[in-house]
Amino acid sequence: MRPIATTRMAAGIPTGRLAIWWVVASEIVIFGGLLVSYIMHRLAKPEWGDHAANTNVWIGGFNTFVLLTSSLSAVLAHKAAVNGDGPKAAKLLYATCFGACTFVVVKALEWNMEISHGFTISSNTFWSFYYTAAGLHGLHVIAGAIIMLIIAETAKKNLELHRVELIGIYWHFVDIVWIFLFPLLYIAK
Amino acid sequence: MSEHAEHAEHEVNYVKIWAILLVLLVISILGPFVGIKVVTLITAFGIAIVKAYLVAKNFMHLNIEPRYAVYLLVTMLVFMLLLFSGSAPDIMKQEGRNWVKPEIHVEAQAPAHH
Amino acid sequence: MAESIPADAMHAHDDHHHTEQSIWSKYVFSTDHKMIAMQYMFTGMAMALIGGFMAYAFRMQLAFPGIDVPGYGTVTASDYNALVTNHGTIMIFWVAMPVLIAAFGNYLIPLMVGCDDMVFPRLNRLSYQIFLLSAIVLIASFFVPGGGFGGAWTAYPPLSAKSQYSLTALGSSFWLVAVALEFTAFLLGGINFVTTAMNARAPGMKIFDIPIVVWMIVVASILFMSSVGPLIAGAVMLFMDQNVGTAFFDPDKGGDPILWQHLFWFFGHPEVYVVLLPAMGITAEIMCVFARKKMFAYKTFLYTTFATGILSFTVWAHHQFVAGIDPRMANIFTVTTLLISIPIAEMCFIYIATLYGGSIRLTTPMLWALAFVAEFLIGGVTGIFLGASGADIYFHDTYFVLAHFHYTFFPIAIIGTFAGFTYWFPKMFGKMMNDTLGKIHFWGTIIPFNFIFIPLFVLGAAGQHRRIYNYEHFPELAGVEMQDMRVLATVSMLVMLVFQLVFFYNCFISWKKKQKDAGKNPWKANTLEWTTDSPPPHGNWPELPTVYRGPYEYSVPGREEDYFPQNVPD
Amino acid sequence: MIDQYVVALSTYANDIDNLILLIGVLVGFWLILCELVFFYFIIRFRAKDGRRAEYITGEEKSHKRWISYPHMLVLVCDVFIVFFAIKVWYDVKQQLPEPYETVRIVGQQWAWSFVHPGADHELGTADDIKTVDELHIEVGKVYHFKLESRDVLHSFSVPVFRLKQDAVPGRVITGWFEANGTGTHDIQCAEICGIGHALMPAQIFIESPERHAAWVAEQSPVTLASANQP
Repeated sequence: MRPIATTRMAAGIPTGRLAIWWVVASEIVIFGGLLVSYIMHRLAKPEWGDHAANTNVWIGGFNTFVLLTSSLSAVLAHKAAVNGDGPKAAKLLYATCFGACTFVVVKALEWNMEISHGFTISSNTFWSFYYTAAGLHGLHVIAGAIIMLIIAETAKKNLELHRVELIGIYWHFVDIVWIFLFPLLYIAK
Repeated sequence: MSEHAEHAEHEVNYVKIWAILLVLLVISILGPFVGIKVVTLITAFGIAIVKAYLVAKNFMHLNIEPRYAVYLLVTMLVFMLLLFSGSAPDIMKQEGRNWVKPEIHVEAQAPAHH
Repeated sequence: MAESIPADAMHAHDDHHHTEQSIWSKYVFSTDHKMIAMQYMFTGMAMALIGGFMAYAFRMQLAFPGIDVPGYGTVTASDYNALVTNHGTIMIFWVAMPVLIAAFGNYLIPLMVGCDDMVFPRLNRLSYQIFLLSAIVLIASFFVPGGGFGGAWTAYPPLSAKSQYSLTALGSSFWLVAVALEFTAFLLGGINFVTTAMNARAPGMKIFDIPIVVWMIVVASILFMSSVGPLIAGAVMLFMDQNVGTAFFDPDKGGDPILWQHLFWFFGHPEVYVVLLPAMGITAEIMCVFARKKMFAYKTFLYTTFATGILSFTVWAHHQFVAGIDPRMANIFTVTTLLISIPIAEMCFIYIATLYGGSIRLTTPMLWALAFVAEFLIGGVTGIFLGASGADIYFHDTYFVLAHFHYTFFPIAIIGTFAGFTYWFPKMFGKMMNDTLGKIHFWGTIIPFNFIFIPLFVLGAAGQHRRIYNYEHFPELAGVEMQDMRVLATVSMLVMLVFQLVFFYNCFISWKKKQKDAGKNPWKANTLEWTTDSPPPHGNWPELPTVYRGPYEYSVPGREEDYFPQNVPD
Repeated sequence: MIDQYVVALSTYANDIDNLILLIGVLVGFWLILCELVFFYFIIRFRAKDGRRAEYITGEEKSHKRWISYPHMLVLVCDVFIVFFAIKVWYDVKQQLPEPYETVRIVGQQWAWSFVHPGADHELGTADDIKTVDELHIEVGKVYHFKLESRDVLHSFSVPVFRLKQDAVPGRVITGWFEANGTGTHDIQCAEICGIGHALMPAQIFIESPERHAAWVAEQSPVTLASANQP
């Protein structure tokens, strides 16, 4: 039995979505703290541009493309869910998960390449930030993909369709974080 | 449900937004090839902000959410700006009033080649 | 087949069919907000006993250097550092936060806004389980090779980052992981509190009909969620520094130790208000009930709360005046710090104004609430010395700081908790507490409390620094009259600890039916939690209430009774 | 107020003491006023049979005055405190008077080492005098110090000077002091720095010009000391 509390909507936003906004808000400050630390170091140290030159823009760009596309499938899944088409929403969520997996695999290959070139997490503070920020973001990608699979399972049966939108909002947030990580880590040289 | 009706009214063409995002992505990758620093900064960060705005507005549907959701997220960004402006005078500078960070020579482990 | 189903699955099963609950699903894996509140409450109290025991051990060492402390043994220098570090960490993160925010928040928010549970019951249970895990990790940190972390609760690197400096390689990491887990638990809890209070209010409960304590817990949760991020990021960075070989805070390799201080105090200062606000809410609630008064200027009180919350994000570097930050920044932070005294002063004025014209009954909860105001005032005004940059040069890291924040945190975490606990005890357990024993416990706590910390103000003014386990090496501090002060503080603390036994005895006998049944509304209060049975059943009300007015309509003219419950139609 | 416990031996010690006294008077006034009114209300408005509490919302302007005027007064007090706090802070931490000599102070686990400039008043020359846990200075002269740390955070605290400054690894922080009385006093570490934090005492020897010159001569390497003789 679901508590009556969950059905109320005094603030004008359904409870699940309201909570997701708070999740996003607290995630903003987590990534914010890390990125503010990075930006302060980056602005102080022009030589980090040379370190950043060793990152591969094309791989980063490809990953941005993957995430943007998976965002599109997430929002299309939401649209399908709004129209009450659970199986279609589930299929689009699987597509989003596929995007997440591609992202992670490409990331792993990229790191593997960089580490084999001698750029490890303890090389210097730029690389520390590089691996920490991308790693923290990568954990969010993996967590989002797992939750998405669970939601897709229920959505397939046309149950709990509102959750499709919730994971979508979270996913778009992860996307936005990457949109900023990409220029910060790859382009600014 | 009224919520669904609302979405229908604000129906946006998601594929079109996605296409715009991809064009912006290409511009931000190509920006550094111009070789001018200002252009790079604009194509990198200006476009990142535009992209984030497009995603937040159209994919996260912040445009049809009650205003306070936007205010909430913007407040968090303002707090981060506060954190930056409060700590930048210490972290970002090599010297300040009555203190200095002596030069430290940190070498990256020499990369083999690239 | 049935016996192989884990307790968790059983519980989900029970939820659907309302069958008799097993002891596991009722007490351990419950999703009922009241049970989770009790779990937080008793875990917090257990941690308070551990934290109190630590205080006992290191205060004995300070008063009688080198003795064999009964029940502990000799306190070595590394023991001493680990004890003060973990005393601070436990009392803030594992006592004040779980009890004031999580326990009272979980218990009161659904009852006070008139709904049957939190909006995310299973998230709530997960939050407690992570919290419990964090407590276990913290306690485990004492038993790993090298012993507990001893770098102060602020964990400034490089001491906390490098094991060759701290000599507690595992202890530091365990401590950090415990703190990070605790933050995760409270992020989950905070989302739940805020969402519940925003969305699940009873029909008719408008935004200014919400009881102050609910407002305060919500604002505190919001402050927590919006300030803790940088510290979580910092904790990740520090953990990598400890274990992976990065150098975020290591100046030898291009990092900066001051960065951690900024990340820490950007959270650390709002954290003070995170625990202060719920205690202020509890106090306001109790004072209105026992003065039979409407809250003076309810809206102004709320606006000052918001002002405090926002200002609290602009003051953090006053903890770092002499820590090597740029001296020009100190001027800005002095101004913002002193500005924050204005909303806090206004809140205290509102408390005092609320008493005016009242009909005050000095029951045990009311005594605690009044003591909160009286003692917190002292803690508040002594903060001005430390916020004024010029004076802080001398007072920084002395016992004056320590006495100052104990005069704020003790009223918050101990007095506020006892006030809330004694006030809502009839609701939680359905029995009245013994008032005489309650008053003995009250005076036995308050009087020694002042005798612990007033001597420490004097020691601080005399320049005694914190976290030094033995003063014999500092001739100017090892004088006889200084030592007398330390002995006085220690003896007072022993007296206070002994009087806590009265409290546990009182709880025990009151709970064991020796006291009379409380009934639904023993204090004749207005708020919604008093309109249901004591203790409230699962689901809180047979039929959820509707709200018609604000929470503090006491002594309304032209009404026979002097209270006017929120759910009674006009 | 403070010099009752710790003597004031630097030129700015009295400024800091006076600032503390000023704050003490202002906040003491508010504390006592609030507590008096508070306890008066508790006694005056105790519950009595037949008397009902008044119904005051506090929302009318005439009522709100009772809290808004006091908080304006608090603001005025704050302005005073801010003004004098920043003034003292500026003198002690922000501006640096011309130095007579500069000393180097290095904190490490768990000792302070001091580098005195020696007879030529210049740091970094061959006649520098290095000491551990002993700082020798001359009374009535402006000293700069360059504060460093080798490992973790330390804090250079001289209670008789009312001076405190953290030593941060990776930074050199400059400060100043000028003693105005002789004596031997404690230097403490005020920032937790590991197991030996309590075992990090040093002493400051504030000496008259003659004694200080004698100390410098005694400590200086023999050749240099004789070279400096006219």
